Amino acid sequence: MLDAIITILQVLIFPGVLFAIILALLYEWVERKFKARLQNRIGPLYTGWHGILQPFADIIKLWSKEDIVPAEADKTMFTIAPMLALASQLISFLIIPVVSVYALVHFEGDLALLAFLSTVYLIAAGIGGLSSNNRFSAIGAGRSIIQHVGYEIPLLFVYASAAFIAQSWSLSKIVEYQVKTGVPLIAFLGIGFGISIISLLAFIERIPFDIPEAETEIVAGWLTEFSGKKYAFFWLADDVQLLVGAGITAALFLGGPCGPVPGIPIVDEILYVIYFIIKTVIIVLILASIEASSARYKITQAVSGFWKYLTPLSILQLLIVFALRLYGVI
Amino acid sequence: MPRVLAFLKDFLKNLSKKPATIKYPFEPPSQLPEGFRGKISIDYNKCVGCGLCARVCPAFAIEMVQVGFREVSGKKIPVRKPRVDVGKCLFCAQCAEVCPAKAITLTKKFELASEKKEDLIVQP
Amino acid sequence: MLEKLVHWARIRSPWILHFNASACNACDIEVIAALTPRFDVERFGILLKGSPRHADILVVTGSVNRQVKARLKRIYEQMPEPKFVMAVGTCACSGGVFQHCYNVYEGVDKVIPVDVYVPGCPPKPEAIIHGVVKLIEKYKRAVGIIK
Amino acid sequence: MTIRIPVGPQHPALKEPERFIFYVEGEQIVKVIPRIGFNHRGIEKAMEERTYLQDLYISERVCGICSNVHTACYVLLVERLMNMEIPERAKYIRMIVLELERLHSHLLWLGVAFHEIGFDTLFYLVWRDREIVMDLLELISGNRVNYATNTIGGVRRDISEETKHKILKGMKLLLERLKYYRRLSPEEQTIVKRTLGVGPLSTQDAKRLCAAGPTLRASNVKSDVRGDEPYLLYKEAEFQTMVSDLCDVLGRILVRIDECIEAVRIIEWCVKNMPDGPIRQKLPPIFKVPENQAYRRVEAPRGELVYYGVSDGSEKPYRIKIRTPTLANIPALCKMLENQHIADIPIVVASIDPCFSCTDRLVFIDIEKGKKWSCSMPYFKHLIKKKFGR
Repeated sequence: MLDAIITILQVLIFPGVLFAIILALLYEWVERKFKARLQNRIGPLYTGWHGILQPFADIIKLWSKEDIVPAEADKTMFTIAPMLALASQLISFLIIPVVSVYALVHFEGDLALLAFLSTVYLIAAGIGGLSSNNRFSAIGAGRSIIQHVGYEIPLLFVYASAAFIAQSWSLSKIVEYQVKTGVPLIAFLGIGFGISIISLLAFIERIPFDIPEAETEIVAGWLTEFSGKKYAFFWLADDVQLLVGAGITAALFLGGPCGPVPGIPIVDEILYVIYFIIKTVIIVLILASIEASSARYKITQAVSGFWKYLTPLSILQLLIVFALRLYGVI
Repeated sequence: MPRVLAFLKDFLKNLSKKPATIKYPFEPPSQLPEGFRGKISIDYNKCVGCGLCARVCPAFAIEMVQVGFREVSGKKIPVRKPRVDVGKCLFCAQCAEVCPAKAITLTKKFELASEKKEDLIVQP
Repeated sequence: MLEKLVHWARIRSPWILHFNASACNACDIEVIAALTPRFDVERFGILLKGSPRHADILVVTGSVNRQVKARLKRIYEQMPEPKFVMAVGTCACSGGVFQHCYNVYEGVDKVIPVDVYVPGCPPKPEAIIHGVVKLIEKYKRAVGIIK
Repeated sequence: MTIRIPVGPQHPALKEPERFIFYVEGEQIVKVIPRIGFNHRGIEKAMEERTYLQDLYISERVCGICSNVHTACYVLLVERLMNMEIPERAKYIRMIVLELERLHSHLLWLGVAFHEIGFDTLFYLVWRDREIVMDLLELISGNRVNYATNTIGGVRRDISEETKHKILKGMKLLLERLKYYRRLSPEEQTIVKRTLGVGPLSTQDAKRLCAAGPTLRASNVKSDVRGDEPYLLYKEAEFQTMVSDLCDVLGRILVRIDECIEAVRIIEWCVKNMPDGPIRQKLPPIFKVPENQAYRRVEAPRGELVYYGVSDGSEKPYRIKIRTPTLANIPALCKMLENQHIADIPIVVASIDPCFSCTDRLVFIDIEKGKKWSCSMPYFKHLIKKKFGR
């Protein structure tokens, strides 16, 4: 009984849903502030300490706004899509190790579930875009799915190489492997890390791959018709997506939440969370600096780039891993 | 040969630089040069009521309104003074230029936002 | 308590939508200039949004002409409540130099209700920021945070 | 399957209320129908109803970005109608403000162009550098956008020694930044991907469709009113007409940056060679202009700007006709958009530096029926004949 309550609390509060939402909103602030500084601006400043509460204000405001469902939209789908998007990302977060080597939910093959959940997010975007019955939304939804077809294959190859090294399709096991050997996988998966950063940019739809919601081209893409709570859901889902993406990358290549710890139970866990935050923030900063210093690709260029360069590179990565295994390096 | 992320180096330099932002309204605005054309101000003591400003105003912002009477050799002549609607004003300073009594000047006041249009009228 | 939180959030995160109702571009570039590093309205949490569905404040510039009137109304109706309208520039306040032109409605308030007028031809970006501050003050008064 | 996509009147790519209807197949554009007129305010009619001095301020608000070039053309027109000469110093001051305005307009455009392809950081940085020019213009004229420096018979404000010094200092700083953008823009990979070969307009097409300004020059045609028919002191100020043989959006970006660099040189020349003397010929606020007709053309930041005026001896003009460069560029724009992608729409439309508030003056559109017609030359001649009997 007590175990069940503790598990529910873990899922709902720490390190589960609430923690994920708060951390995701803080990361949005980090990203916005960092980008503003690259652009020689200040960024959010007056909401809380250096504007740290800005994303919270945005979300609460959107929450309290009128919720419009366009007359011509498919009401059921239009309502389901935002929830589906947020839910898929929050579930993904439970699979990522944060407080210890093992995540809250871990089983053999959870990496595949992560990949599937990212597709669910895309499906939510597609449903949202197509059901709102707006031309820009439809184009945005179409682009979002096309782009997903482009980056998913190389990303899965990179996941496969990591899984091959650790001999397990479980994210927690991969982290455990890195702890055991003491070498983060980035040592072997240099190319994979680059591919994963680029695919991550496409996954979270940021410049240069913010094609599905390109503001100057198609207003806000599949988000155009959403307002109020539904937009807040998507906004939040977008932030959690950034956290999840950074978390997966940190777990795969940088050893997740692991680092030197003294071995005292509670102190260990606090240190793990701090290591997790440091590693993911570094990834967020890398993403933000790429985002700030490039222009947006066209959908054709993006997809052909993924197929022409990233897919062969990811296969090369896989081959390198095979070779390393063959010669007994890993 | 195209370069990837060619601008990044320069952008990263901005991190150590002070932001170009001026924290208005908590700091004074960047610069307000001499001769800035802001809200109109009329010295009604100097004004002779000739109405030239109302005639040249391209936006019909200046209207001559009657404020009283003046006696000239036993006859009552109405005295007119300009009334300016800043909500229509273009801040071109043409009125200040033609004013023979130099009664009209353009101040440096630029924070003119108001909730009601009536607040924007300069009455004699 | 919850209400207070909502008011706090609304004050801290006013997203704007810019609509050019047949303006001469001068006010528009000043509105855009307010986003740029020198003025950086993101300090206040202001973001420029493309879709009327996401915005809180409609910033209208220009003298509304007959062609654009129906569009302006429609965009206003597309915005979710609570919404506010800022008329930026002399033309948006009263028609400015285009008063008595046959095609012009002489002011945004002839078409949709306006909360704050920002005169100026064009207003400095600082003046536009001041307009937003005024609008926030108005909102605070309306909900009883300040008298 | 052909989908119809309306862009505008409210769309984040076009800040102005204009409507383009694109017919697309997949991501490719097959047909473009521009629908102008959302910005029509009846300026030419309003000019007929006001005095020459009041018209000065209307012409300034034809377009808010190239406001000064409109007044410059207007005052040149009225001065020609009146056969008037202006003092030397006034010419220099007019040229300084004109070129500063060209700088501000081009930098603004450059920022917008980067924004359209999603490069927001450069948009912010270019607009930060543009504030140098804005500060100088505010210093000279007292307003950031509508300068109101030109007046019939000269200029309204003088440039002091201190201001001169500040201009030179600002120009030096700006030149450095401009050279930096000139060097890196054609090198950055994503910019090249989005602009090279996009929105092509061949030299023949540019000539055939009567493109104007930087759009024409980017198609490798050396045409510039400042060089072809010099006004003010452009004959003395040695400057080069910048062209590019790329015939695409990248070419238009490079031509505009080059022109900015050239504008900096012209400003420096003007500031250094400015003679002393009076700045204006005094005129009464309301004056009559003898019966006459004249036309003037100047090089606006967007291309050739033409003013044609008829005076009938009264204090109000009988007719003022304005032809702006954006109108001339719209046929070329439709050509450029053919067979492009949806993603290219914003940057290609932006590449002609559209200024629809200039454009929309005399197109009649029946709102209910959707019918369009414009005021043609025969109708115009008919009007003149009716008035003067010739």
